[in-house]
Amino acid sequence: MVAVHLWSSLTRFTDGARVVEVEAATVAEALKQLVETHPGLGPILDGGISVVIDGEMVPNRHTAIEPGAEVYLMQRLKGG
Amino acid sequence: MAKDEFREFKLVGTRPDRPDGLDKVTGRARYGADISAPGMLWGAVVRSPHAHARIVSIDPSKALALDGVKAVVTRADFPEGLTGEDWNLQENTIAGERALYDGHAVAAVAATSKLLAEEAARLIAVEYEVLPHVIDVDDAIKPDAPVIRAGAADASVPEGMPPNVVRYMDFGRGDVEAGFAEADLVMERSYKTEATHQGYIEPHACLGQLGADGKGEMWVCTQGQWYIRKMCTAVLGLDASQLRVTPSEIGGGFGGKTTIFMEPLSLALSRKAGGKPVKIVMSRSEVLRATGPTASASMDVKIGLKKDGTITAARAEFRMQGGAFPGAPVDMALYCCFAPYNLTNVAHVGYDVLANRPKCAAYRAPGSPMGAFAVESLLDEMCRALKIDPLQMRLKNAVKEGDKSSYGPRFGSIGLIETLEATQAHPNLSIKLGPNQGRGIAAGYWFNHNGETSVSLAISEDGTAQVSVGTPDIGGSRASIALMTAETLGIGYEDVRVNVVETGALGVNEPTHGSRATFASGKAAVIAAGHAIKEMCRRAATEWGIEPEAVEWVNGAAQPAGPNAGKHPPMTIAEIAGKMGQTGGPISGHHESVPEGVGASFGCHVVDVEVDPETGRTTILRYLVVQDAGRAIHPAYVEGQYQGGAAQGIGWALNEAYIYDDKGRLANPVFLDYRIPVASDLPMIDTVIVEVPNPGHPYGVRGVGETGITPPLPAIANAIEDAVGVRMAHLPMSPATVLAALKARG
Amino acid sequence: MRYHTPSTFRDAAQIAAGASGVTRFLAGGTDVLVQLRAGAVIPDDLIDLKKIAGVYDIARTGDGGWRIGIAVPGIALGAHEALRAEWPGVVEGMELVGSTQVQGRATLTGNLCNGSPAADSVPGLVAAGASVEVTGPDGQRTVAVQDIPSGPGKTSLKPGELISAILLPARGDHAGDAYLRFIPRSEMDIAVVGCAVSLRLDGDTVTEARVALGAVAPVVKLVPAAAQAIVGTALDDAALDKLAAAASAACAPIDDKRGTIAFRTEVAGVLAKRAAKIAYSRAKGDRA
Amino acid sequence: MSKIHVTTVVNGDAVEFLADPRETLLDCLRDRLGLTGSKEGCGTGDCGACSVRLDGTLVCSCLVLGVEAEGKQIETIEGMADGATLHPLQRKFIEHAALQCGFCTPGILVAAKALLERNPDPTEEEVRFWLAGNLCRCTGYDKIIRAVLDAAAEMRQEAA
Repeated sequence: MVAVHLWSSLTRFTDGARVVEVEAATVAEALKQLVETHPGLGPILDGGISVVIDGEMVPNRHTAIEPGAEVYLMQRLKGG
Repeated sequence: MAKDEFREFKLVGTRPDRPDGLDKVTGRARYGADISAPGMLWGAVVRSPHAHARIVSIDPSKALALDGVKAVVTRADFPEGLTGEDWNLQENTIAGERALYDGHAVAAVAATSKLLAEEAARLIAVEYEVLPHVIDVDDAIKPDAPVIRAGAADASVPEGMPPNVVRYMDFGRGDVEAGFAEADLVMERSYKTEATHQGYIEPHACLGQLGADGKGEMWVCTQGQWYIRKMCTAVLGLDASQLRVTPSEIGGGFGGKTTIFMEPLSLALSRKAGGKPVKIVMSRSEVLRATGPTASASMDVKIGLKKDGTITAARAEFRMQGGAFPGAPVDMALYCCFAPYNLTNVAHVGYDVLANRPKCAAYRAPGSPMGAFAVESLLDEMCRALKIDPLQMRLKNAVKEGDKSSYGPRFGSIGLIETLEATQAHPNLSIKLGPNQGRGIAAGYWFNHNGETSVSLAISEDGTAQVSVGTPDIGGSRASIALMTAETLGIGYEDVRVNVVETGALGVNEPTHGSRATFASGKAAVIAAGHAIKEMCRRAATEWGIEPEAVEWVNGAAQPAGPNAGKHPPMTIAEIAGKMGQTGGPISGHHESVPEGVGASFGCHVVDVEVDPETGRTTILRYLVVQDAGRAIHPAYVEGQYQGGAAQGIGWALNEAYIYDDKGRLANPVFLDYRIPVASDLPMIDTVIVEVPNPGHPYGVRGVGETGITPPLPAIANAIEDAVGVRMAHLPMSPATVLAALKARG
Repeated sequence: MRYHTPSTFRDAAQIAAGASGVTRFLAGGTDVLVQLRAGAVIPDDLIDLKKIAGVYDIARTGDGGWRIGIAVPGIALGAHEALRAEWPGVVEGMELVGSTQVQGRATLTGNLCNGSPAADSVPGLVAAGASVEVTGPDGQRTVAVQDIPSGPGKTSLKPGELISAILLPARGDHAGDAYLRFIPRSEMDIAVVGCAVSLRLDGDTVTEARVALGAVAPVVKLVPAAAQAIVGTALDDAALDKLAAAASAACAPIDDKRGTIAFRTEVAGVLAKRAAKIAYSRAKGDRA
Repeated sequence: MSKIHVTTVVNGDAVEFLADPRETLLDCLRDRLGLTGSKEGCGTGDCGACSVRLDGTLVCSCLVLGVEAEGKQIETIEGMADGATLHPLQRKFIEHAALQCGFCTPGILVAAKALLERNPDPTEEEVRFWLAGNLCRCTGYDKIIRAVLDAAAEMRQEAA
């Protein structure tokens, strides 16, 4: 299981849960499962987000997630 | 490649002349407006004089009647049906039903000369029905504010929020109320910052050409040629690969040249004028009225502090307007504002609000300076109240590797503590201050960014190398990429030429933004050089009849790796390259990725000011920037980033602001009244480069471009309080506002 | 746009008098070209005065004063040692107009005719009691500098009239002047407030004074009450406070992008004090 | 609108061009003569990127009409180096990394050269005030000022 940390305002779509457990081996699988279990997250995830695994920004959706990894969803980051 | 291979450097860390220096001191370098084409037309843009107005009609007949006027375009010349950010870009390029801000493009015209195009633009008659407007973020967020765009809110906005709120976010951890209860002092303050402009000296300029067959070319000053391609083709409904975009030299960007403004207009005009190239060069007033200012912000911060300096809890609520479109960097502001501190209880709330202003663009560490202004100001005020040394307080709470960031994920290798310690050790901190003088300190943070990156390297016949990168060189990145490439290949710095290439020459690259050029293109160039080295080792191995694994690359030559590989004299890169036609063909390397391993950069600034108590004027006496660079590849250009960021922050703190009149028109769209710092406003800017190498980069690079703009805003506010005892909570801290605060205190 | 290069002021006046559209005279051009490039004012007739003989001259007049040509740029004014020695306040006012580059072109006459209440060179001229020679189709007249501006961007010159020289009176002994302005930056801004003081001493006592304020009213303002506050005094603290109060009381400014009413009113007094002290010390013989 | 024939000397070379009287000298240099080294950053005389010398006087070429160039001598950034030999200021700007984007650089070099001809030994403050009309947004001016002071020192040594 992988714990995905959401920002609080997304808890509207997850019945109040700030951390959602998913069974996923890759980032893409994790995101897919999130939307399957909580369809309200779909538009947010489609709008563009950043995924951070164990402190590292992971742009590649095929990146593997090790069991027990800490996964954060954040607003999309770039710079000036 | 093991990191430790590069502990001893021949080139990295030296300060050679930049490769484009000669062109840039002789006037030869070609910027956006410096190119012309045979048969070229000039374009000019008609802009709304109203902050908010329905466009009733556009009559171009008088303009078209002039000899030499070749085309006029309006929104009707653009495809319908776009959605999301594509629609936003199209709407910002040229207004549809309504003009949404003063300066919003409404029509454009192409003619045979610049003067004629300007005259024709004046003759295009636009009838407007003026609508109510709103400028200030605190007004725009009111429930009864004029509605900029119904239905613009995204899924993040809960039901029942005011109509101009288009994005909402809240996040955090712990229990802030419990944290406040533990504190010896809890303070809550409100802060405001006004919109500022990146203020690059080169106005936007492009030369676009588009045929009826949908094939086009563009020469343009931009931070990212692929972004120009993607955005222009989206707005015009073209296939991306059919547009070839060549970046000119770029006269500054700071984030403001990562998007499109009049570029699609030049293409649309060209297509309508039978494919003749059309050049559009913005005036300064167009730049200020219609291109990327940053957001303005209204912020509430509450912090709990113990007498021993421990932060027990922190809460931030930020409201930002980023113009008439979603995208104010309120998320980034929240992520960065508490980032230097190791917090257990923290909460963030953010609102992205629409107003009748130009669409904000990225500006150096977007959002971070505003958030830092609020948080670092409040912390300073609280340290003052509890008589705690502000630097010690920061050291006590500073984040280190493995700590959970205020916004969630854990930090990798970071150098905040090293940065604060270097600050503490600096002689500027022990200089005694006189009357009406004060010292201010503040920390700042920026994540840094990676982004899509594609680099190609080729070994020439004589053993020199060329590197093609997709990230325009704004501040010396050619030099740093050449240094890293030459270091890797074991050849001279002068033996490498770094070319910034057009979209046809490489895979997709994100712009030079997010402090990523030296990190991302540099990392890709080093990896590409590694591929070329591997190939050269293979060629030598074949020549020698040994296994490729038995060859190593040392000092620019292949040599047998140990005695078992046989006795062969080293084969230099020039020898291998000279024979490449007979040994298998061209030798090159390339790399494409979104490189992982971005290293964040913390900084700490210390400023000494003097305030004239009779006029409220603040003079910067001394300025110190301390920042973690990971490793400085070309230290002079790292210092340049630090100094330039500080100067922009000083301008933002003291005098820069978008000023609107009561009709919502920008009152100061010229450099005379949009007051960026001039040479006589500033002292020398002292720098300390802290080097905590980033393990995610072969030479340890962290991006350094952005962090430096963040601390000056609060550092100067803190210094002003230290000097004359007034706390400025609204930027800019212009003489009039400081004098008013002094008078109010009595 | 028609471009004219008359060789006499009389010819220039006649071209202007005969023109039916928008007419502009070109001396330094630092305002005219900005307006032209911005499309704010595109003249039908542009009359370049720089081909007229004598327009670059700075000459001593018969009465011991100075006659300054209308095309003398700031940089030439500043380089004229004798003029600077006598009227340092007038010269420093002009030198504050724009950058080094602008100083290469901008002129006293242009700064005056642009009609800005914030014109940096005008308070110094007004405090100095300077006048201008006006040439029109029907001849010449002399007008006090303070009577030229009639409102923001407006002058009292009649159609066809133009300034053909700036005239400074003889300085006389034991006298000094100074101009100070307040701007947010250290350079390159338009004055938020400006103040010029010209005075004469008998021993330590001020016997004559003129105080002029810029950017606090629709036109540059001569403030007799401020002058009265220091005449007969040795510029002691009480006199300086009265001067500041009189200067502030004379202000009728506006709130705009460059400053507030409160700030302009307050700082007018501060600058009046500071400028008076400099003028006083110059009258005592200091050359700073 | 009828154009006016202008004969002038730019960087020592006699040139002629036709100018609309509304065109600035900057427009004429760039668009008529192909001398694009002088830049337009503002068009209002506030940024100095278009700095040139007009009969030796430092001016903003955006505040001069092209027709005013008749019979004058103009010096631009393109004439600053002596053939392949850079002016000391040009060398020092490269050496001190006194440019980042380089857009303001031509104007600053032309202005700094005018300063050093007038005042071979300027103080830091004098350099800062002389260059106050040359905006740079990238560098914070630090390295620019150092480069000018260093070039001045070198030129004084050469002259001695």
